[in-house]
Amino acid sequence: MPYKHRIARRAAQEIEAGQIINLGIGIPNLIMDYLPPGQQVFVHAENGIWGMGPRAKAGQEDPDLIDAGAAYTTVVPGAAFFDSLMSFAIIRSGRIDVAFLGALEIAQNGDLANWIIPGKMTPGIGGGMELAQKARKVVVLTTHVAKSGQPKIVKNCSLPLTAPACVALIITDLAVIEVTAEGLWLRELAEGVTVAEVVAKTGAPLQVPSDALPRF
Amino acid sequence: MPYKHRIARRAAQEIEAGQIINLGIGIPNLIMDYLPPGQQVFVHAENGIWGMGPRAKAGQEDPDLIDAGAAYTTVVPGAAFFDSLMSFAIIRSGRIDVAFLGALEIAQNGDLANWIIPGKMTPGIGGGMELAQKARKVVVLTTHVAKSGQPKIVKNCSLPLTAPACVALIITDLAVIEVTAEGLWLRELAEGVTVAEVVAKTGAPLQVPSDALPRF
Amino acid sequence: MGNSKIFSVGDACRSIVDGATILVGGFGQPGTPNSLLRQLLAQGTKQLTLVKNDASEPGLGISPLIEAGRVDRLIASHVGLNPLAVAQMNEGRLKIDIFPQGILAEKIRAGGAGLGGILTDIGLHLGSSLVAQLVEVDGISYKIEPALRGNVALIHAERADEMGNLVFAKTAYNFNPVMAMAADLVIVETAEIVPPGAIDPDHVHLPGAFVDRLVLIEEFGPEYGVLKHHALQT
Amino acid sequence: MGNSKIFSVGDACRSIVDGATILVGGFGQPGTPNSLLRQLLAQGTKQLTLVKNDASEPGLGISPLIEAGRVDRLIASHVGLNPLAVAQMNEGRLKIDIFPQGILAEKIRAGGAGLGGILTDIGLHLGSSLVAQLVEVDGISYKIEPALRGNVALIHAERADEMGNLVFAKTAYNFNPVMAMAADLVIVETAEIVPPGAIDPDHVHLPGAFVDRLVLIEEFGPEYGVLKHHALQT
Repeated sequence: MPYKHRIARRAAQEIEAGQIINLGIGIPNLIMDYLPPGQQVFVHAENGIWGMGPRAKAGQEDPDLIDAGAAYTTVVPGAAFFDSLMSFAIIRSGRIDVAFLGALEIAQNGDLANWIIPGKMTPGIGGGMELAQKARKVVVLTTHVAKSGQPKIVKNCSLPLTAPACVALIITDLAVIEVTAEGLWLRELAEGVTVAEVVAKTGAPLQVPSDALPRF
Repeated sequence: MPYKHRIARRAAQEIEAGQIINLGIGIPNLIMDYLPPGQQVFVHAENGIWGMGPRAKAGQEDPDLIDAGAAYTTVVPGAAFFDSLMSFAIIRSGRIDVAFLGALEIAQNGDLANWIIPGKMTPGIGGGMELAQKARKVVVLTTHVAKSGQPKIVKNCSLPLTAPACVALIITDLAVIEVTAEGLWLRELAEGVTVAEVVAKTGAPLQVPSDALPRF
Repeated sequence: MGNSKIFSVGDACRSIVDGATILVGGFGQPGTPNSLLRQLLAQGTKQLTLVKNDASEPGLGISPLIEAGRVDRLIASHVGLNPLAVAQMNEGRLKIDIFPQGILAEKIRAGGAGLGGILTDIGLHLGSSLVAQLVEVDGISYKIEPALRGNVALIHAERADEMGNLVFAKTAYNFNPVMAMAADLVIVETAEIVPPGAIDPDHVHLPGAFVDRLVLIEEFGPEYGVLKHHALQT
Repeated sequence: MGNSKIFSVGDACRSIVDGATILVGGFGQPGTPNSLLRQLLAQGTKQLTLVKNDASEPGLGISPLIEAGRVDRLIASHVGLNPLAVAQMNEGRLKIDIFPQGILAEKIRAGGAGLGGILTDIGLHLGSSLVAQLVEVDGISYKIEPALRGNVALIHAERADEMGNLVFAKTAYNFNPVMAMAADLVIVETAEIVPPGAIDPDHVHLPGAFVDRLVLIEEFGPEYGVLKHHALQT
């Protein structure tokens, strides 16, 4: 299974029946394929959907129906459309139970940086800052290290923050790491990965339980 | 013709085709009976109507369709319903062309007091403060004097203001008076009323043109 | 359905505690959640702060709660149609805070939209008499009106689907959506609960994201009908 | 009809002057007023400040105006899908101001709702880097985000009636209503103009009170259709 799908499949386990979730662009969007069938989950999209369904099949696209990443999508029965004001009122008032976001850097205290590399990448903020700051739980889905090989999980972020101390859980191609008041805890390992590899590729102190770790 | 209807009939002449108007409770509401037929006027009601029609006939009331004064009403073809937020966004953003309001006191500079008599009458503000402050033109419809016999048009209001310097025109049972940068000008007289009577019952300097005044 | 939102009126309202701040939909009678308010009266909840556009009329809407002495404070824009509320205020038994109608709606919306408040020039001439903080932006003075939220919102909708998506009817729309946006627990009474998909997603007035509990109205008393004293007399 | 709101695209847009601030609906392509933007390009209007959620994609939406050098400033929340806009920014030819998406919407709504601005805690950790004024309410710090208005709004609606009441389709809803609320002149392109009464008053998304001019879309170019690069490949 490609690592992106492994991450998405594991991330789907963080969702409880009846919750409202928001999926960022990229790996988070793949979670749609792993939502537990028959369990009611409400997917919110910033561009004005509550009750988003899977991506539209080829030939069945509706030009007026896209997700927040501009891909053609669908809705489930009982969906609602609304304007951008209502969409972000849902976000900022704390009605999103879990937001799944990407990351450039995550600090050991849960600080998240994912919106700008000054002088290099300036895509804009979009809805990420409000999601990171106001969702009840923020789960970051990312590769464990950057393309340069540098750890993405660090003691302190060097980039401007999206939101401070917002991340609760980090799911990478190598591990599941929980952000706690006592620092980072290794909770699970991807198939074929060792504790030593995760520790080596993590740029902040990582606490490891003495028990055997579950695999995902 | 009862004086209230005379005032309302005269007030209707202040409305131009295509305008959006708002009618306060009482005499202003009677304007509905004098809207020029065939001329498109959009009546806004604070409780969420754009395109209000005449009051509902007996036996044809809809429990979900009232005006801002709680009377059962109707809508014209092309009406829209909306919530209180949208209703007041229309008002405060200046989209009401003419608001017709009642008054307790009007000062010579256009100050309006109509929402409270401290220690005596406290009905609340309702939508009046926003209408008075934000409508493009405010026309006051009122009896010329209070029940006590005291003039309602005064040099300075003694009551807390609804909005300062907001009134453009005053239509009473006796006269039509314009509020200008140079003070109050008598513009029209009700049938059977003399200039002397209007001047006597007005508590602020009233300028009278030398030409014969129209009757209404 | 995983977690059903459909409750009996008793189960829906039981968790409302004494001292709660309750946001109530309605402008006059249309959109007023009469059945939920009746339940609140029956279960004896007291020391309430109510937030509603108006004080209702004697015997209707929130007035029975006021008449029974269950309301300590009312935040509203207009109370002129309820002399009983005004009398309690004059006797010092009921505290009433009055805001301009649209500003009241905006304060609540700010709470419901996760904002700290709004800046407005409405009523600026009254100075600090409404306990407002002033601020200057680009040389213009504004009042700061802080956001307002409630523990509970009581809402009346024409129709709901099982997801909690709501549709309001005509002028029964009014304060209902904004009240629902700004409360921790949102309880909706409605005339009809339909299956998911029965409401066109483009016709939803308030998405179910804001709705926690749905109650089917069991008894449409006269307070839901035409009130003769507001009708033209033949 | 006393004053018809129906205009040709040329007559509707002719009064837009150089240097205007223009609020543009749309999130990606859905809801983007392509025909009105094409007219703006054709008539040569320049030195524009555009306010739109995103910078569109090359060749689409507002991008042709940017590519032609007609835009001095763009206020948006996201420009990542338009490398041409980013390149102009890096070359110093286009000034881009970025706000969090929902805060951008709220700034515009404040302008459209006659408010001076809003208080928000979003991005508070960035301090004054977004040139914001700070204020404390009940011991909590907020940024003041001043209201934003435009001279003109360009809107795309699915359907309009002759009164200007608008209905939006699915995710083409997005920023359209808020942009229409906050401009002095509101021009709407739509696929269909129906007689008064043909739209149920309970289904209107934006009341005609905010709409000045209606333009019937004459030519539905490929930019209104399915964009292959955003579709799943079979």
